[in-house]
Amino acid sequence: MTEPVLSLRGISKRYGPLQVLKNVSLDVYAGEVVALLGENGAGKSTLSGIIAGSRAPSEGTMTWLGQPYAPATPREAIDKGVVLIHQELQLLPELSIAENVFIGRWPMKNGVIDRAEMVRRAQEQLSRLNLHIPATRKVAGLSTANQQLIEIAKALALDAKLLILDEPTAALGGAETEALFNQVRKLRSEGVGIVYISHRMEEIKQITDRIVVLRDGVRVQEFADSATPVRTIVESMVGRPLERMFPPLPEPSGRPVLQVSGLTSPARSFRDVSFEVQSGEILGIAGLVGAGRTELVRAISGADPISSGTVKLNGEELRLRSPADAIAKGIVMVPEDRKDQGIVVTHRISENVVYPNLDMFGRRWITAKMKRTFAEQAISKFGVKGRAEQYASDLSGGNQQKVVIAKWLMRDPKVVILDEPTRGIDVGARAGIYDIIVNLAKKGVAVIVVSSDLEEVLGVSNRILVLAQGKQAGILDREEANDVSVMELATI
Amino acid sequence: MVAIDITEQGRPSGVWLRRLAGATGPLLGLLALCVFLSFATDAFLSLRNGLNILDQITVLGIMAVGMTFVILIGGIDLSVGSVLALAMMVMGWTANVAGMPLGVGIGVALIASAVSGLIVGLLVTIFRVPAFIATLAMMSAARGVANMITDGQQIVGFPDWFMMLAIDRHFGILTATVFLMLVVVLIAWLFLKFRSEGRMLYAVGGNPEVARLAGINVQLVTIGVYVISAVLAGLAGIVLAARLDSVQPSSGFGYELDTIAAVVIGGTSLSGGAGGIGGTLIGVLIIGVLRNGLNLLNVSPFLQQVIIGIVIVLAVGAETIRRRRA
Amino acid sequence: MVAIDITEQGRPSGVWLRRLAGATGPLLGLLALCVFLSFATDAFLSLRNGLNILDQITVLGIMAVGMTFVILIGGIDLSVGSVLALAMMVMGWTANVAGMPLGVGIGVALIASAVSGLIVGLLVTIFRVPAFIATLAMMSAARGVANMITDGQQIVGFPDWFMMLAIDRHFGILTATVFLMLVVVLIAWLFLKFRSEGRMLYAVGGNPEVARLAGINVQLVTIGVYVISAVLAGLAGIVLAARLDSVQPSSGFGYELDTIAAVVIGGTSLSGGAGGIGGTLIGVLIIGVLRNGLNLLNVSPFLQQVIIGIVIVLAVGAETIRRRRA
Amino acid sequence: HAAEVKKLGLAVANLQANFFNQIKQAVEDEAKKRGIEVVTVDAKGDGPTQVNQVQDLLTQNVDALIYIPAGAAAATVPVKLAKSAGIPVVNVDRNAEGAPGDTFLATDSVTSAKAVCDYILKEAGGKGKMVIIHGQKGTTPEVDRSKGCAQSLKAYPDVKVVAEQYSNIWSQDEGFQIMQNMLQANPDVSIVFAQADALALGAAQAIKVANPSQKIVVGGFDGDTAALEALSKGVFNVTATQQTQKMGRDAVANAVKLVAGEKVPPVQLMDATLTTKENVAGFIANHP
Ligand SMILES: Nc1ncnc2c1ncn2[C@@H]1O[C@H](COP(=O)(O)OP(=O)(O)OP(=O)(O)O)[C@@H](O)[C@H]1O
Ligand SMILES: Nc1ncnc2c1ncn2[C@@H]1O[C@H](COP(=O)(O)OP(=O)(O)OP(=O)(O)O)[C@@H](O)[C@H]1O
Ligand SMILES: [Mg+2]
Ligand SMILES: [Mg+2]
Repeated sequence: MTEPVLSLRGISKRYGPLQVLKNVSLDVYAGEVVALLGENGAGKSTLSGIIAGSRAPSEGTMTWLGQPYAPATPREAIDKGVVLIHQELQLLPELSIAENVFIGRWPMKNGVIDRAEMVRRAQEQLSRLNLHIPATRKVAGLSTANQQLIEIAKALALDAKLLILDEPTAALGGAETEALFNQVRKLRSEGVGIVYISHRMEEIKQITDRIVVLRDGVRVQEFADSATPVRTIVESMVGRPLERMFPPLPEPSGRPVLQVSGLTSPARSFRDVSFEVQSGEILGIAGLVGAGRTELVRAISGADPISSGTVKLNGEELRLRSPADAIAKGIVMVPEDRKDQGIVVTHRISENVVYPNLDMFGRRWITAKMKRTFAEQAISKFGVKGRAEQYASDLSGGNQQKVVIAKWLMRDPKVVILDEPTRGIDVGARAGIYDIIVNLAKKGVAVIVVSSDLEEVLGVSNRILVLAQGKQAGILDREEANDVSVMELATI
Repeated sequence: MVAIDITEQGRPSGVWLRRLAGATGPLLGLLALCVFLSFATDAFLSLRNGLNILDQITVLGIMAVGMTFVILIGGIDLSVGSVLALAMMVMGWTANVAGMPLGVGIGVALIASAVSGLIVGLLVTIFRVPAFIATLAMMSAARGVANMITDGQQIVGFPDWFMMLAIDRHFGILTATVFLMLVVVLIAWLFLKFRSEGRMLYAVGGNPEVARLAGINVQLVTIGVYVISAVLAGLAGIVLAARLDSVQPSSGFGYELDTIAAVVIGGTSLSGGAGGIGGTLIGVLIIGVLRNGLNLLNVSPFLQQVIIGIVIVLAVGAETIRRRRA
Repeated sequence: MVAIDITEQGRPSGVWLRRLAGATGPLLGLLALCVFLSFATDAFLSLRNGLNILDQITVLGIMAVGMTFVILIGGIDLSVGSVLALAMMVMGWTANVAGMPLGVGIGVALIASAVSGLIVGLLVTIFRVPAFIATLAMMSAARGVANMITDGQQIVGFPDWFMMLAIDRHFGILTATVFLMLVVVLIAWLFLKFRSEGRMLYAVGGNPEVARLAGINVQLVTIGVYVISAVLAGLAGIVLAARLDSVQPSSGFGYELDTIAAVVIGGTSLSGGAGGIGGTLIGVLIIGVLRNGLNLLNVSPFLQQVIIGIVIVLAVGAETIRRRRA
Repeated sequence: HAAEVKKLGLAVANLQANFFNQIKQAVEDEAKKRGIEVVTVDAKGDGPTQVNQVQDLLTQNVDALIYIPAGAAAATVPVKLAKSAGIPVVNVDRNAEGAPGDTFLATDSVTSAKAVCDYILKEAGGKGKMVIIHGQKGTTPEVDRSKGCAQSLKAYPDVKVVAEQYSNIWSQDEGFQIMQNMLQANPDVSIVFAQADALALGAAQAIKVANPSQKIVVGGFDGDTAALEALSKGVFNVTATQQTQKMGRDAVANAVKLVAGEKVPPVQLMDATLTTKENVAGFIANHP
């Protein structure tokens, strides 16, 4: 390799008294994939934002193709060929997929937008990602996974010389991830420099050439070889040895808590699903993206209506007309989309933690101190990097996710449903969340974990329910469950 | 599983100013205004003028409390001026035409307001009509009904005690109506700040879907808020009736913009989920002091309009500049 | 590898109705209204009455185009009624007091409107004053200035050709002013639909941060939109002057609510990013036809207010019910 | 062309104002007596709205138009529209300069305002501090009533006008606030001229609240139903009662005459009667 396309020297970033990046230097060369790793809140997204012109560094310089580089707006960066896929979805739900893909740079002909061309080229990008949805469709109503793919298509449509992918696979399943990687490999072979951010260690091995680790805003280590053992990388990230990922699972009590039978949704996105979860048991729900897992658990937690079937809790049949009904009975859910369903980003952490627990304060006066104390317990218990008075929008994505989980566990639920609980959560913290899940089960809670991460479902579940296109394909015991058996059921 | 520790401990609570959230700029604006007026005209800085201003903001203040609730949940209520008129006419009709005691008239008026609010709430929640449209429709319809009660005529002459509510300054200080406004403001402040139902408004305004998934009955909260707003508008109508010793169906015309302005000047965000009663009080005072001051200065009415525009922008813009410095 | 996601294939697109986005309900409402009025009164269904209605909606129609832009980017413009009055007075003063040709007066009036819009745009972008407050302030200030130009007096007497613009029905059909409105609507529709600058409004309204990250100059778009809105309000003022053959500073009072209502009834979302000119045209027509029809039906003025409220809710609520069925 | 009136168009400026509402009711009563249908429209104070409404009235083929102009000053277009449709117009209260109606019925505001001011100035002993609460600045009634009072003031050099303020919508609430503030700035005021009864009632209420030591004389204008009752209770001192019933009756009568082709005078001014506690009873029983 010759000259780096991009080099950063001494980049620092402060938010008030908070130093988020300290003197970070980084080179990216053409035709390589650099992994940028670090715990939640290490500063990865901040660094990406600085490179892509959406935030300004407090100190430091950047060089792009040998020239000084200090983009004041995202536009400047995009025009130079620096493209960022943001961690949070940046789509306009009311516009068509095609318009989203070419947002701000719609193809023109004779002074007007060339819609035919736009749709054609967008469709082309989508099919590169194996996404076969008409590009004329509105984005609103698409599943998170598909939206993420559109976000990727948006970046691919730009003529990038440097592409930064900030956790692009957090919402994706195995198949979509593979399609993405094919594109990444293709771009690499075309000489594009790529920065890849992810918390999924197995992906790092598959796709990256070099690994750079950030910790608390400092560049701590670089591994030139992606064959470095995961354990070594993880230790470098978290700064301490990590014993294990998955804790030993408790034995289910044998007493069924939640019994679901014949459950069907009005839109038939899941049909005739029956299962039970025992006290102290963890039931995993696996399936391909769009299999109807989210709809199923939303129905059980009262968020969506059902057309037929029953949900019983400790033998009592429930009428779930709203989440409030489910919560009152002790069924709580951590939704998959934290930004739109899990957390009010413009409010403080303390407020967010209090919202689902307002009933616990009963008729008492809720003072600011009470809220803070309450929230502080939650965030210290679950290792959120942040303070109770901070606004949720100022937390890193992973820490927001922890807040969403923490706010529910201040109660005393009988059934806890977690939909993609570790989306965007770093390895160290992920182990912490698995501990939380297992501890819940140990206390006798019935736990349901929905995940697109196969390793995760396999690791934390006593049994695994597999959905395929809305139908219940089967339930596997821990002993018979493995990648192959789950995928077999999921793809019928 | 996790015990809640609600004991009063933690860091020393925030600087007093911080309690006002987004309203520090407007507060500074208000103070600047008062200082300026005190120097510019002798008549401004006196107990009596202060009490006059309180008198003058009573109606706006009461309505602004309800509007704060509505805006906090991300809604808007254009019907307050018309509901105020409706309540006045219902009260006047019940008492002076149907000949019932005035107390009954007041009760019926408040019920009529509550029904208006209930209709708006149901339209917004069950029929998903945008709040802007639902309350715009109610603004038109309630005004029409208010007019139809007496075919557009006013009703005058209520018992003396009623008028005295707005006139008699108990202990030489507060009239009953001003006192009522202060009580409404205080209760609303406590409610929003410390009651779980009050916090629900913030959750709903912040993100209704998050609130719903957190087990909050968003529809009920929404309906409740529109009912409260309408009842407070009705109450404001009764206060206005006491103040004018008459009721007329044209009352409250255009009040909706004044009320929304007071709330927004006070730092409550039109997109919902942020703000509070403290700010609204400041917003109401800014409008009240400004009008009072300009009249005391004997500024011509046209120039007043220009100055009001400029001062409102300055009061709100100050917040931005202050934040930028920080 | 990944199976085709059947649920997301979507229904057959291109149904003509779908082009109207959220406005199908209102369109149905409009049609129902017209059918009803055709049967209820002989006077309604005639070319002459149709042309009258077009005449009657000209001013509202032109302003609603600008308001559609503003609301599409998630803003709001309360100043249109006052800017309309300002433009009228500036035109009248330039032509009849300063004695310049009327053409110059029109030019100066449009420039004055553009400046008002520019000030609002700068307040919103640079000083981060919420659009509601910035335009409320402009509403007050522009009205004040309009009043100060002639100390509140009207100006009458323009050249005959000017008044004829609003009266002469060319080919027995369209007056110049109605033609102007139609041209404005058409251009705006093409602009929003096919120009990249038009699509930028949707992006900015959908999510300003997303738009910014996509390289769109959000501030410039915002300023531009407020200038367009103000200029169209000014243009509406000139049309109104032709129609009334006089200008007075109290013109356009309260028009902001009418205009916003037309846009929102037409399905443009107050939170920005969704809607369009087609819907706005329907909204404007609903308001125009409703007022015209109620007059033709000889409904008493107070009852009209009630009916207008109900019909507006029905027109918008129909959309919800239609969606629920689908 | 001797024709009969079957349908009458009535374009009212603003039904929220008691004065206009009274005329409307008088027109409707009179028309009912004569078996004429009336189509009433209310412009809510907006000139352009009124143009639309007159268009709609013409669409319904009314035989004559009674036009009470809305807005700060009368617009010419409604009259022109009616004329071009060959329909006679009776203007009430205001007349447009360039395009007068076939006849014009109104109160002689200047003279009547002078009478009101003469009364209050005399009542106050011909001296003292005076304040004026104007109507909406620049409107025809505001200008005329100011003119009339100014004429009266010339005869009283010892009366000093210490403050003048303007209302925007002629409302009672405005009258209250304006007076309250005026008393704040000038506590020793003894004469008030409010250019409409609603403003006067508001001012009287503000005076009651302030409870000043001196006696304050308040004059209004219009003879609103509510104001007359207030007058009888001594809430304020004097008003000029406009002959709304007569105006309404005459408007219909003139319309009938015009349609029948008879000649009527182009301007028919009537006096407003000075009304005080002494003579108010008759007016309450039977509004002129
Ligand atoms: N606007 C802001 N104001 C204050 N602090 C901020 C702001 N934005 C980010 N931070 C803080 O900066 C730190 C780094 O955040 P960043 O989003 O870069 O982390 P990350 O490495 O991308 O984490 P994750 O893996 O969770 O996405 C976090 O501690 C976060 O709280
Ligand atoms: N709001 C919505 N409107 C319309 N269709 C939806 C909506 N949300 C999801 N769907 C569709 O419903 C189907 C089931 O989606 P769901 O999200 O339940 O799948 P899943 O198995 O949870 O997968 P994942 O969550 O990983 O996307 C998908 O085809 C999805 O596109
Ligand atoms: Mg990140
Ligand atoms: Mg899912």
